[in-house]
Amino acid sequence: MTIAAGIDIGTSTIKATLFKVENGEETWLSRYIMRIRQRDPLELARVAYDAVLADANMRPEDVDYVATTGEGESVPFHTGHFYSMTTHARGAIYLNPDSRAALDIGALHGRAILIDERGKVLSYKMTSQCASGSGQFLENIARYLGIAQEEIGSLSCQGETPEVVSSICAVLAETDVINMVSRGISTPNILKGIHLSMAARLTKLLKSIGAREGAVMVTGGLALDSGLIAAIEEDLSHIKDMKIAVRSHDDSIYAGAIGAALWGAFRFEKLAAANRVSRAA
Amino acid sequence: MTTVKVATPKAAARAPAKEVIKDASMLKQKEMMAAHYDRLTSAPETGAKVAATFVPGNLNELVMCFDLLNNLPEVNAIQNGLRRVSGSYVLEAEKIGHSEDVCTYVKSDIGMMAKGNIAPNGKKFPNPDVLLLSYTGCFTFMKWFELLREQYKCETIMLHTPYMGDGKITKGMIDYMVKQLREEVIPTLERVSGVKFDIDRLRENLKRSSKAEDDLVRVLQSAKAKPSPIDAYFGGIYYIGPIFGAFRGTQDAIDYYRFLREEVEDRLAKGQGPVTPDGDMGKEKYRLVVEGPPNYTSFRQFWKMFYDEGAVVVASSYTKVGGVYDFGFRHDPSKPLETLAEYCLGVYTNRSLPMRIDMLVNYINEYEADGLLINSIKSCNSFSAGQLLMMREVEKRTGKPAAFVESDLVDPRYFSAANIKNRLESYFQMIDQKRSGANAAA
Amino acid sequence: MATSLNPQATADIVARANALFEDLSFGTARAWKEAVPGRKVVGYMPIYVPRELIHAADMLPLGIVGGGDQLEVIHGDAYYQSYICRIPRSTIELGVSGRLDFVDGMLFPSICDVIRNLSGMWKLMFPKVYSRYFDVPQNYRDDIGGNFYINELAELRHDLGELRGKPITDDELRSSIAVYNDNRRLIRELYALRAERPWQAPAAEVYLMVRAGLLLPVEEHSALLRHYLAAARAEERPMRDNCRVVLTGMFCEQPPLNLIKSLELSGCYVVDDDLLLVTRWLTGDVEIEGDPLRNLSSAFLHHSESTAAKYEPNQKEKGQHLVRAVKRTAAEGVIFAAPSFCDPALLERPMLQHVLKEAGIPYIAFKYAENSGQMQPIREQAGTFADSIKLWSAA
Amino acid sequence: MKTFVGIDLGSTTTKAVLLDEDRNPIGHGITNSRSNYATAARVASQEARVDGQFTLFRRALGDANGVIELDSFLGSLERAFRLEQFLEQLDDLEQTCIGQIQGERFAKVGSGVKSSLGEVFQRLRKEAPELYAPGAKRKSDFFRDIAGSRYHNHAEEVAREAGLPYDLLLNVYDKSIIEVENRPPAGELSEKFRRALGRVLQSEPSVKSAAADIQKMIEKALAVELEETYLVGTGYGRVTLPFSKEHIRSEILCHGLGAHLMYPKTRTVLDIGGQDTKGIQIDTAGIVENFQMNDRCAAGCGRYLGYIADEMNMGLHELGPMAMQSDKPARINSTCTVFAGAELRDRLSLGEKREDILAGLHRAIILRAISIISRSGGITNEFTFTGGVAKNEAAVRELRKVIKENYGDVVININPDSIYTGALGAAEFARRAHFGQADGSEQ
Ligand SMILES: Nc1ncnc2c1ncn2[C@@H]1O[C@H](COP(=O)(O)OP(=O)(O)O)[C@@H](O)[C@H]1O
Ligand SMILES: Nc1ncnc2c1ncn2[C@@H]1O[C@H](COP(=O)(O)OP(=O)(O)O)[C@@H](O)[C@H]1O
Ligand code: SF4
Ligand code: SF4
Ligand code: SF4
Repeated sequence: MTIAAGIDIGTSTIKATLFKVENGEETWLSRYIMRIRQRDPLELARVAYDAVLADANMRPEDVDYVATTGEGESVPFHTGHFYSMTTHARGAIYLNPDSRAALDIGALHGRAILIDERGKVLSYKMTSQCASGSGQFLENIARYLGIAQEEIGSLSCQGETPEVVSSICAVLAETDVINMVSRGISTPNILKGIHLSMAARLTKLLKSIGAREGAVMVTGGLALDSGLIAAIEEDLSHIKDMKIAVRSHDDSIYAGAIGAALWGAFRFEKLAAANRVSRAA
Repeated sequence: MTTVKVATPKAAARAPAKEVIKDASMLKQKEMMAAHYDRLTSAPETGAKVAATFVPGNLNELVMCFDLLNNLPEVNAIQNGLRRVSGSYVLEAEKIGHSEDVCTYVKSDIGMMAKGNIAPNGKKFPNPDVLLLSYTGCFTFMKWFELLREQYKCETIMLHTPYMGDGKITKGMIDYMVKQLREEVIPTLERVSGVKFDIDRLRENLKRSSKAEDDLVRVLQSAKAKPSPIDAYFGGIYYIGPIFGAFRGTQDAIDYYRFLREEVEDRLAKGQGPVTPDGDMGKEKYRLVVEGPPNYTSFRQFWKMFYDEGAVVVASSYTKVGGVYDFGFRHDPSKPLETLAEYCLGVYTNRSLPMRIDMLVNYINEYEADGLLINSIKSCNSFSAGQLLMMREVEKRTGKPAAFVESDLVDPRYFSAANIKNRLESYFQMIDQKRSGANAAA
Repeated sequence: MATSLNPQATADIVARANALFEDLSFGTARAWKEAVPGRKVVGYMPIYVPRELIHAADMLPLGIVGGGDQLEVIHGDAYYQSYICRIPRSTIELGVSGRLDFVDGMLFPSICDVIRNLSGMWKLMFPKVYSRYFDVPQNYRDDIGGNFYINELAELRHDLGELRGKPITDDELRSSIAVYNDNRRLIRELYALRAERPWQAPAAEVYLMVRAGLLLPVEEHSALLRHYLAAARAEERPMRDNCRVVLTGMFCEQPPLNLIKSLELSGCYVVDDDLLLVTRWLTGDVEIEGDPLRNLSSAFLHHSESTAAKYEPNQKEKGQHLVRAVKRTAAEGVIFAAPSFCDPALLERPMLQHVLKEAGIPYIAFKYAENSGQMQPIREQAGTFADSIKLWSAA
Repeated sequence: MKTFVGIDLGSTTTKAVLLDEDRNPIGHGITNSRSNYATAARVASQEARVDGQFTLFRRALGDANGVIELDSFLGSLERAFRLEQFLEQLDDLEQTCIGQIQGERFAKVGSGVKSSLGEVFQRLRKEAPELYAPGAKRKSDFFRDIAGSRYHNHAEEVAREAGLPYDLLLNVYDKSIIEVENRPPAGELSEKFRRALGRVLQSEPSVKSAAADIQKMIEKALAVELEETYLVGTGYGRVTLPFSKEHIRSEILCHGLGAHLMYPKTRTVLDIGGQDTKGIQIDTAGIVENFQMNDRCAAGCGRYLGYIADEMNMGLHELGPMAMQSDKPARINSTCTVFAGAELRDRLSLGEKREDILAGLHRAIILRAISIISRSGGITNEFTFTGGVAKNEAAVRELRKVIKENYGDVVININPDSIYTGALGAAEFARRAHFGQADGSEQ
């Protein structure tokens, strides 16, 4: 039996999971999520770790491997670090074994990851250095429009004549949106327009990694945004040679942390087999 | 585009606003273009062979010697821009792995291929039998044809044009090019086409070129008049179509340019201004020189921002990308290969930056322009890298104000109408204010 | 050389190279020039210029590859739109801020439209400095491209002779070729050492050592390389569980040193790259006997590196140089790192990727700028690449 | 009396200036640009009138100077007036919030929300006078920001006490504020002045004795009608304004002219606004000779500071002072507005000091601005810095440094009213238009 923890430090939220792996069977013991507002993420990592332990009634010495991911390279108590795309790929497979691609959409970046059935990263592509069309941007717009995060999705789905956001720049797009409000464009149509333009970018990523068929698992915080998911589906439906089913999961936001824990367990077992065991601190 | 109603210049004044106004020369040109696309797309049936090649460094006279049809990917990209399909092509190319940062002409072409290679007439383009990589003034062309070669796996011929870095054409350059023509280009074209090279045929073609070139120059220089009977940028782009494309060296081109010249001279005699898509332009208020290519995806919207304000472009550098003729160069049948080399070397973007500045300064002075406008194109390093210095230098030397706007040739994402309009308006108001300031002082 | 018996610690040698690298005012070159009245310095930009000619005229060839991430660009941005790469603007900054005021000539090789146009800008902005666009042929036949190239070389030779006040003789040229042959051999040795044992010669160190060659007189640089080679071989360093990669696309604008370091930190040993190509452009020795210009031309035409700035006449050969580099260095993958807005590197990339795919070599790609501050995305991509090679490799 | 109004519809703020016939600015008004430009324009010009009223009061009370401490009296009057305004808007906000929670989304949480809201607003009202106490520092001048930040604080507490999700209360606010902002300001100004006057007279014994006189003079001033003789609009939002072409001038011209009016010797103007940066060269008559603007990327504009302030949970007014505490600015390379937040966090986690990072960010903005000026032709004496960012002392410090290093000794003008430069230029164009110089030139 192996107990492994995964801690995913994102740009806006921190996520932690605890897993038990026994004879290839994976059991999710506990989870924790928290927004990083003002506090030092490394401090929060500790908080999150303690929380998952407490929740599963465990002590630090029970844990075999603490794996970090995201921006967690410098967490002092980790056993090993895996990079986000490695962990999101694994998380996507855990959440849906049929996934052949993961689309991780977080606060600042979007990444498309092509994977095989074992969760191996075959290729990937990230959005560029410019922050346009990120989750952060959507969040700002939502606040401006006075809608709660959970409402974005359902509102967007009501949009029938979406208004195209032409600006590539997130800052200028914000002004575009303000202009739309003044032109009396309805909130659903604005949101849908934003979602469609984000979706176009994301499907471009998917296409460029060579995702052509099978399921794509959306991971990261924006997986919960049903409007975005619908927009991605819509955009994909216009592309002839891409037969992709878009999937999301209530636990998608944990994908990185799940992947980290599972890779941690995998690595631990591999090392144990090679007799190079080193326990988590 | 085929559905728009068309009116002759006379009917223009009466035409309702929505109709696109075209003068007779434009109609003639449209026919020529349509015929050319039909020739191309019916190549599989007619058995004609096709050479793809570029506008700057276009060797149409030579290509015709081998009975090859000339297909120019840049012209196709322009058509796709005007027909507003280039955006989706560019996106397609990006989806298959091209960077967002690179020239969108290339991506529009690659995307068009990926989406079935459909010509403006709705039929499929034939695959080229040979890629004639005769290019000048831009490195991207080389990559462009390497990419096409990868796709079509066809014969590719390189004709390298050295850059006029020191502002002069040396004998070494001409020798190098003539030798490439003689020993690489011509033998390969013979092999691909199965037609033997006949230098007299080339001479004939060249002779026809120079005739049309004479008339083109007359047309472009008519803009020295006040008011100018033409717009030498937005209108100019139509005027250069045949000669920069597949018609230089043909009788068609001679006919077209004679016809065009007469039309323009008629307007000139009557003291008329240019014809715009909305009919005759109102009073000429500003005369501009423009540097840089236009935006094709919002071409009319862009143009409207000018003619609505009474701004006419009297000279532009873009109308020199396929050959600079207004300083005396003509294709010379008496030295056929040398003249082709000289033509390639002298193309606008193959001229050093100081030469380009000299040209613009000269235009501002000779055409009595109010200033310089630079439309900086995101795609095109060849044009754009250095334009900000050009702007300074031109201002310094002419004392005339310059303005700078940014867009792209065929990528609609880079055309921000509000932004450009804002700058243009400010620019025109600034010219006004300066004038009235000058009047007040006087 | 006797000193090789007593190798300095690598750290000292690297510190010297690093100091050269960080000196944005080119103090060493200035000092070289001041040491003897009449000495002249000729700057050049990437990718390749025949430094032998400059050396033969008793001048110091000074490699100028932008300003890196430590230069504050104040004026440079005024000359370039945001969609043009960084290197020309930081180069202009170096010029406008007087950091290059001791340079007597500038060469702008044929690499792309940006540097090509920069040559004209330089003529306008610094009219007192000799500056030349150094064109190279895209035709590789001796009797066509070769003749053109010899012509270009002869013109440059003539101009440099004028600048010196005395023509360059054939013998001067021959001895310069010999000196550079020696330097090229040492650099090949350095690359071979790193390919064999990358932990002994970390990429950032190798970069600094080669970079020093752009700033120092060649003889001094060769001595430095000898020291480093001896020291690096002697020092025992821990080997990490990293994968081995070839870096490509960095032939012009240089990445920040931090980026190179980040790659190794996130699990990738760099075993080959195309940084600072001028030092390795010619892949073998240049013939010394005979007409030196013809020899330089022949080396250029037949024994030079492939890059995006060069036309590949043979479709089958396209990209094979990269496959060969991977094989030669036993690399496990390729990282395409290109400067943002670099048309040559970015347009070339898909073609190279197709070739790698065909050859079954994994790769990743990202963009950078010489002043990129955020290494996080880069670490992440390189790290994921390393993760996947490590987790799924045979072990 | 005749007044000439200039309105500068910026991307973040809308400014109005009122000029009298003799070209004296008698009133300035500012509001944040919101989704409804027409409202923003109306609010700003109303604010300018309010300010104009104070100028009239000052003129009217001029004689009473000596009897009362004029400046301090007018200060009290203004604060009292602002407080009145604030309370009025607070009421509106509360009503709107209550309206919001009738919706189904909140139904399940039940009456808890309503009573919590009541509690929040009670606390807000209670502390309101403190916000307008003499010498009090406010985070911003706008209702959205002031009420917002206080609301957040109270809501967090109240939510904790009531066991409600904080996000819920936040959302109610977000939903309501946009409506409140977009409601044209409620009517009668004179009444508000009278109420404010009442407050002052009651609370400040020193002026009691002169109360009757003061009241009379104020009434007289209130009786003067500020007639809107001619109006010119400019700025980012001008195309969406219901003004006809004669009433619109490009913001470049307005900034040039405005700077010229403030400092007649100005030759170079830098304007850093919310999402654009302009470098303008003008001649001795204030006529624009050349200009450059940032390209389509908004990196390095004022909005950048806004993002940073949000990111650090600070007010815009507080950024500058904090950055001033640094003497070793960090070198920031990404000026992308959105990424700056990420870089900020990156660096904080690497242990760099907040002050240094902030100072670095300010420097980054200035460097970008300098390159734009440099595009427009460099800096010629005298130099005037305008736009909202000119209010930021850290930005100003970096600007001075960079100019000194690169252009030597140059007179640098920064007006406390710099944010109104564009509106001032527009008002002058309005004045000239009225007096028959249609092209805006001076005689
Ligand atoms: N229910 C939701 N609907 C829409 N967006 C959401 C939802 N929940 C979280 N998000 C968004 O997800 C993002 C955080 O996602 P995450 O993958 O954790 O990012 P990171 O790892 O970069 O912190 C935030 O931008 C947030 O706005
Ligand atoms: N008091 C202040 N302190 C610091 N910065 C300020 C202040 N007021 C405004 N700003 C800055 O000025 C910017 C708005 O400037 P403004 O000239 O009004 O722009 P615009 O005309 O585009 O609306 C804001 O984004 C903010 O960064
Ligand atoms: S365009 Fe906008 S989002 Fe992109 S880099 Fe510039 S400021 Fe950032
Ligand atoms: S870079 Fe410019 S000249 Fe070259 S292909 Fe593109 S648009 Fe044409
Ligand atoms: S980085 Fe690329 S685009 Fe820029 S100058 Fe170098 S080769 Fe040209």
